[in-house]
Amino acid sequence: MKTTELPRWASAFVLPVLNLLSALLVAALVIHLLGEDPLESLKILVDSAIINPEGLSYTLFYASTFIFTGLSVSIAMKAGLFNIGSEGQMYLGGLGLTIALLTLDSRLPALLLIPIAMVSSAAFGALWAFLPGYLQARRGSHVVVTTIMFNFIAASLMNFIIVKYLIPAGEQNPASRVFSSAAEMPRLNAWLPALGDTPLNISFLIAIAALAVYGVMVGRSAWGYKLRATGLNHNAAHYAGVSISRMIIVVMLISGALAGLAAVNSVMGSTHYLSLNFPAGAGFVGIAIALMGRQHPVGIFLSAVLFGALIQGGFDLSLEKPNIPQETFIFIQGLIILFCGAMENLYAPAVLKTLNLRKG
Amino acid sequence: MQPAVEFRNISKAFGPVQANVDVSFTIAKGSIHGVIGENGAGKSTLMSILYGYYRASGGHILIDGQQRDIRSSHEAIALGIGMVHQHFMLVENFTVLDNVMLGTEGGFRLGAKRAAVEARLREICQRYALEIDPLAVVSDLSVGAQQRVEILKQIYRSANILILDEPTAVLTAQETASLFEILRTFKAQGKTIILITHKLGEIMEITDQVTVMRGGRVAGATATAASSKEALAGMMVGRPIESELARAPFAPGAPVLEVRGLQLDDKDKVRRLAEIDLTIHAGEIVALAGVSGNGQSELLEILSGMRLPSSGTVALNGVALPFARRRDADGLPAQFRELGIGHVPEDRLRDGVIKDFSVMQNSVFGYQDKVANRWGLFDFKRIAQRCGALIKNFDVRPADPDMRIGLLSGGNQQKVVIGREVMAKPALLLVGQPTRGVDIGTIESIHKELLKLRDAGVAILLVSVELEEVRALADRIVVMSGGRITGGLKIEEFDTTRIGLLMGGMHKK
Amino acid sequence: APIAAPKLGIIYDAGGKFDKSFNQSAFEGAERFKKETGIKFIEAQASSDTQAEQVLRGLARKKLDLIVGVGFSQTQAIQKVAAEFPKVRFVLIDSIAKGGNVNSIMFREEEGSYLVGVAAAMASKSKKIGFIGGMDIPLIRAFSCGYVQGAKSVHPKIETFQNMVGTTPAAWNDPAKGGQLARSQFERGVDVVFAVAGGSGMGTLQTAKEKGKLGIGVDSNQNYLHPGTMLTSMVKQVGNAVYDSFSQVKAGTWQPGVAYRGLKEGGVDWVVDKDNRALVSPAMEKAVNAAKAAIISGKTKVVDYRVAGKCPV
Amino acid sequence: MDDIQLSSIVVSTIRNAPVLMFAAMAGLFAERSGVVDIGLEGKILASAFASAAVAFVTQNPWYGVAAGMAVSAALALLQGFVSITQKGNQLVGGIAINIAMSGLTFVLAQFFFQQGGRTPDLGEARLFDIVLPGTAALEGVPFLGWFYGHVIGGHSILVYLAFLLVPIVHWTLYHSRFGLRLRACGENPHAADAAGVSVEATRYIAMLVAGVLCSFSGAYLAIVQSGFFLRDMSAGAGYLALTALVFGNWRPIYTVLGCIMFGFFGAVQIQIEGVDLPLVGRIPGSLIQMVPYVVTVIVLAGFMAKSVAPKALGRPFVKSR
Ligand SMILES: Nc1ncnc2c1ncn2[C@@H]1O[C@H](COP(=O)(O)OP(=O)(O)OP(=O)(O)O)[C@@H](O)[C@H]1O
Ligand SMILES: Nc1ncnc2c1ncn2[C@@H]1O[C@H](COP(=O)(O)OP(=O)(O)OP(=O)(O)O)[C@@H](O)[C@H]1O
Ligand SMILES: [Mg+2]
Ligand SMILES: [Mg+2]
Repeated sequence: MKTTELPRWASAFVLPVLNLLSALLVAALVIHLLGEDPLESLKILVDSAIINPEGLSYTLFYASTFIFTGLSVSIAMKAGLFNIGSEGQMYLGGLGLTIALLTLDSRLPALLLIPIAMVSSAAFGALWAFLPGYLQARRGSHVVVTTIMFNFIAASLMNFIIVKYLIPAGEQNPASRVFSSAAEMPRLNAWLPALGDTPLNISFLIAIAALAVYGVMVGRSAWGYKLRATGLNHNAAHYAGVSISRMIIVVMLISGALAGLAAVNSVMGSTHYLSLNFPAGAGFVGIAIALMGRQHPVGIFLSAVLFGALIQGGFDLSLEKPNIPQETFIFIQGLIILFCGAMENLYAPAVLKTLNLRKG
Repeated sequence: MQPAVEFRNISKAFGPVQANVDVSFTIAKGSIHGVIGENGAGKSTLMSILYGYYRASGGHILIDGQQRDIRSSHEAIALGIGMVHQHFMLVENFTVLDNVMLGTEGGFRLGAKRAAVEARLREICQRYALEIDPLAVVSDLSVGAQQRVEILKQIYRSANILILDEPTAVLTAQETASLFEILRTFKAQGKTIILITHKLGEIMEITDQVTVMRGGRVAGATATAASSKEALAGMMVGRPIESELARAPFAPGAPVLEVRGLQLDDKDKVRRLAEIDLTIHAGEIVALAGVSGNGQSELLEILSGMRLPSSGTVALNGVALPFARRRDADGLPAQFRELGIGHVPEDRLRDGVIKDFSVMQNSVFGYQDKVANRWGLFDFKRIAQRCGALIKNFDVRPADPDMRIGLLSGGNQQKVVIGREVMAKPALLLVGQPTRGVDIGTIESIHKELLKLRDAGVAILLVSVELEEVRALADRIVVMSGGRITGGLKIEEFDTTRIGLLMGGMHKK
Repeated sequence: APIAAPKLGIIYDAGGKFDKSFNQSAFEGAERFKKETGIKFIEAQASSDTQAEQVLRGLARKKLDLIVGVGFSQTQAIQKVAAEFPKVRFVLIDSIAKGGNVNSIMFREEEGSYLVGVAAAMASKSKKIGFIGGMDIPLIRAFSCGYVQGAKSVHPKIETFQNMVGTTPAAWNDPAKGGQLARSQFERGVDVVFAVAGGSGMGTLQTAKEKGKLGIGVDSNQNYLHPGTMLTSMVKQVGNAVYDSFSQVKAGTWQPGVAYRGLKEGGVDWVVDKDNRALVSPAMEKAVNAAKAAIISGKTKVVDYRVAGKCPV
Repeated sequence: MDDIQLSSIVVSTIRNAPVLMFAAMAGLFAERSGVVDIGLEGKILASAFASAAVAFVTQNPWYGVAAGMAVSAALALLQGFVSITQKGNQLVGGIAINIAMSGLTFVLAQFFFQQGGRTPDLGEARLFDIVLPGTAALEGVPFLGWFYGHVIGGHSILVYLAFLLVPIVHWTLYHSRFGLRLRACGENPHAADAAGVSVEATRYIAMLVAGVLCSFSGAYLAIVQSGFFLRDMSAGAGYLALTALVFGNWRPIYTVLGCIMFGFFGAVQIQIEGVDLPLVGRIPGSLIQMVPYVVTVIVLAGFMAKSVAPKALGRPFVKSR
């Protein structure tokens, strides 16, 4: 009999690979038009993002942040909430850990300091997500709109706080002071020197753990079941005994906390001070990752690594090929999201036909 | 005479499901042609192919003797085919007028046309006694009125071949009668009508010819006059249907549910329920009869915890239900279920299942916390066992626990819901319209299950607009009208006229 | 010791080397050096703080002799990487980083702004002058504070209007808003506006031209943008700083530490050229040059907003 | 307090609003047909670049407007292909376009003009403000002079287009066949389909209209307000337009009021920056900039709690149960 649906292996691997190739093909065309050799560029990209251990380690460093923002967007999406506010929540998370560190970093050892800072960043992120969640649950205001607004508000608020209160006297850069070394996330190159001198730190391991917890919570627990039911059908979820408004608020708190935790990798793992606009779009990348990874832990991981690789590889490539500015990779990110996320079934009919032909 | 429609070897597959297999039959011009069959027999699919909604994977359709390739509903409409779907195809926030005009606007500017169409609609409504205000917004209309809008649409478009897919599933007896009046007028005008229904009485009453479908194929065809309800039922299900179901003698136990002075005011301070007093005993089925929209749904919602009453008390086994001092009903159904109240909701797709979940996932819907271990994690083995038992005991077809429940036919979805609630062993079961849109074979098995439950000592509150069903199941009948209980009678006193009067709000002093 | 062919690097900040102001000026200084000596340099851009560190480290690892970081956003990164690579020399522009191998170059923006403030006050007929900043940060406040001090030294009662384009880095790239702010200030009577807002300032100066008001450019000499309505530009000789640093390494005279470049050092200045000659009256030129001399001699002290975080006027 | 001038606020508001109005009306068409248009931002940016680049090269603003229109319409059709034909996730498609355009416009601008992702100044190739006849004569007359010269007159032709479009859009939506079909497709595409309306065709046309409308937003930014293209110059206008749409409950007039409200806050903010206000004193600029967003949240939470989106919004039309 002819198959009318693609087997799992085809839809899980063949289609994404074909889509990725299409995106890269369009990207290659653009690179060619810019006057560079696409194949050589790809080689440089892959070399510096994946093959070179230090590059790989940078890739994973960026991915760690993206896993958190991707999880933040994913969990809300599972409940049917489109949280565009991870960017602002991450920004506020940075404020949370900064406040904790500025008051405690000279007094506490790393073992206490780091967990406290993490809790504080999660709490601030959650707090920033609470109001949109509350308004959605109790007042029915669209979380999409309120979180967009909260991003704008966060930007202004953080600017105000940093410029007014956090810049150390006599400094130019609108940023907090550098934290004490106790506040630095332990780096993985301490155990694996091959990783080179990169900021890859235990946040990466925490991110992996978070993915696992997310997978179990959403896929295998009664709570996750209620969460998904809420996302799919409010009426039915209410019938099933889910407290919808509580669910919405709780999910937004978790989502905000995850976004807040994304700040830990950026701030405590790398720069060691709070700077203006440090999330640099990681919250928005989180949306792309959640959508492309279909809110599945493995998918989130793979897309986070892909985006990390693009940032790292693209960066090195633009150093070597001045004709290819870094912005090219923003464009390529968009293409990948378009092909892998929105046109995921572009090749499904063709693949199906091929499979059926082979069967005769 | 040339047949109006001829199906030749129509086949249609959805993935592995063969919805239609080699279907061939003809429909005579100017006749009312019944199509019956179990849930999932392929009736709606066949009609959707005729209406251009689906494309057949094989076979041809002839309209008035001409082979036609109908690729869209637009083309079907051009051929004079009209269809009233199982689920209404109305834009809810449009006026009746705009719904009728949609697709037949007659020009880019609506302005002047609107007035002309409105006048024409008023004229049609008068002629066919349709009682619809063309300027009313559809969402404000009752189900019956929405049905009339669908008919109005077809009259306005002067469809020559009219397909009606289960038009009476949601209608009251009176509404059905007036619909049939219109169908007879159509027939007199020479129009051809295809009527799908699960109610054999209606088939006997109005059709000229019947085609019976089973498993996607034509299982038989006959002139209505030459057949009987029993014979048709046998052809449909492949076995005889018992007309009278066995039940233990009426022996009610202690009162399980006691409702006292229940009132409900909605957001706009309109009183939806007034002074409801109701007692249901163990081992008793109380049927709540009435024209839909008279407060039955609200009462069911309150008793299941989905909605808070404005005042009054409800006790289950002598203990007051915990809705006092709550701001909203969020999460309350879980508590009620915990206390032993099962609930088969009236609208299964809206409330009772998650369409995108599998049958297995839906089999624990509402009971998700019961099948989790103390860490809150699911015990998948136990769930699979439970679901396997449900599929077996309630004959869910296809017996595939991993199938998306949205792909099941309505009857089979209903079996999953009822099975789930029954298997939870409730003390009180609230059942809303358990057999709406369900075929007679399945109706029989659902009725059997409910009676078995009653015999086991469960108190059951049944809300149904089908008097046939009420008669088959109830020990006691309570009639509601305008949010009040207008009267009650024992099953021995069953009397259609009296119930009709009570439904109309006539109190017997 | 002199190095015949030093290996040089320059890292621009988020604005990029074609920003028509700050980074571009640095780029031009480096180009000038290249043209004169034939010595090439490596370029890179750091779009975020995390990246700044990565780029710096990447270049430092190539064993360069000198790396110039353009812009205060590289402060912490330079401090950190400089400690890791003691053999590499670093130059940081616009901010101070600690380290025995770092030379921090600061400009006295308040002094240059003072001069254009004097010019603005004299050019203004309405005695209302405006200032439009990009992002609301101390550096930009330092510009506006110096500008107002200069203006008030001419007319103590002069009215000043100040607006910032925004609070995120997008504020440097919003010419529409820059124009809108200018328009609003003009409607309130302003007739001279000083734009310190990167790309957004383009909108400001453009609007000034349309409305027949005067604009003052910043960082590079922007007089050529709209000859006839550009009163002057307050230049910040970032290019000279880069050129000098490169030359010092080549000559072996490079020194770490903190260098302030004000009027005296030729780090900041105002510009009179063919594009604005007609707008600068002899009296104005005299007054500005007098102010300049007074500041250089120390007779006039211009308060730096950044020292106490506030402006006296 | 006298520093705050109402007249200036009014004029600024009129100038601020069109960017949002064009985009919001574009979004109105897309979303009323059932396609979520979170890709407004990308389309604005792309058309801003195309308009500026072509206007500069040809030195003719109208060629610029046409180019912006073509590019934005092409993107809208791509979005349509993703959402309608491919039945993909509409939010993903839109966000992908936003991200891709943010990168591509920079790369192209850099490639062609070598000015750091900027186009050269348009100079004479800009659209200039229209001065109504008699403006000069009335200039001295109190109020009337201002009103005639600066409120009614003194704007670019695109400003007039923006305001002229409001009744046209309203009429199209509520009094034309296309509008009826459009709304039906956004509410219940199955009903529209059963009535013989092609859901796909209607949605494609809606996207095309959205693309064209949105292009004016970009053209306005580039060749009216700024006089050149600059990377990411849309600065969130697309998202703000979407907010106005929600704010206006997907109705043209309320949506436009939302846009005007945002324009108004922008204008007020310019005015109160650095001014000593009674009671509160001088408010820092960064806090003033929060005001429109905070007000939006309050309004949405308060008396506009229930906004009703088109029912089928975001859902691809699939014939199945
Ligand atoms: N879009 C679809 N995708 C997959 N399967 C479908 C689809 N539509 C119908 N089916 C399957 O095709 C078969 C026939 O369905 P159909 O709706 O035609 O039955 P029916 O006779 O109308 O049933 P009912 O009496 O419940 O209305 C069923 O098994 C159903 O599950
Ligand atoms: N069935 C109809 N017949 C005639 N005119 C109609 C009909 N339906 C709507 N209209 C006209 O359409 C217009 C819009 O209707 P309505 O007031 O419901 O829109 P709205 O949602 O308030 O939108 P907005 O305020 O943005 O215009 C009205 O002018 C109304 O006269
Ligand atoms: Mg059917
Ligand atoms: Mg109205």
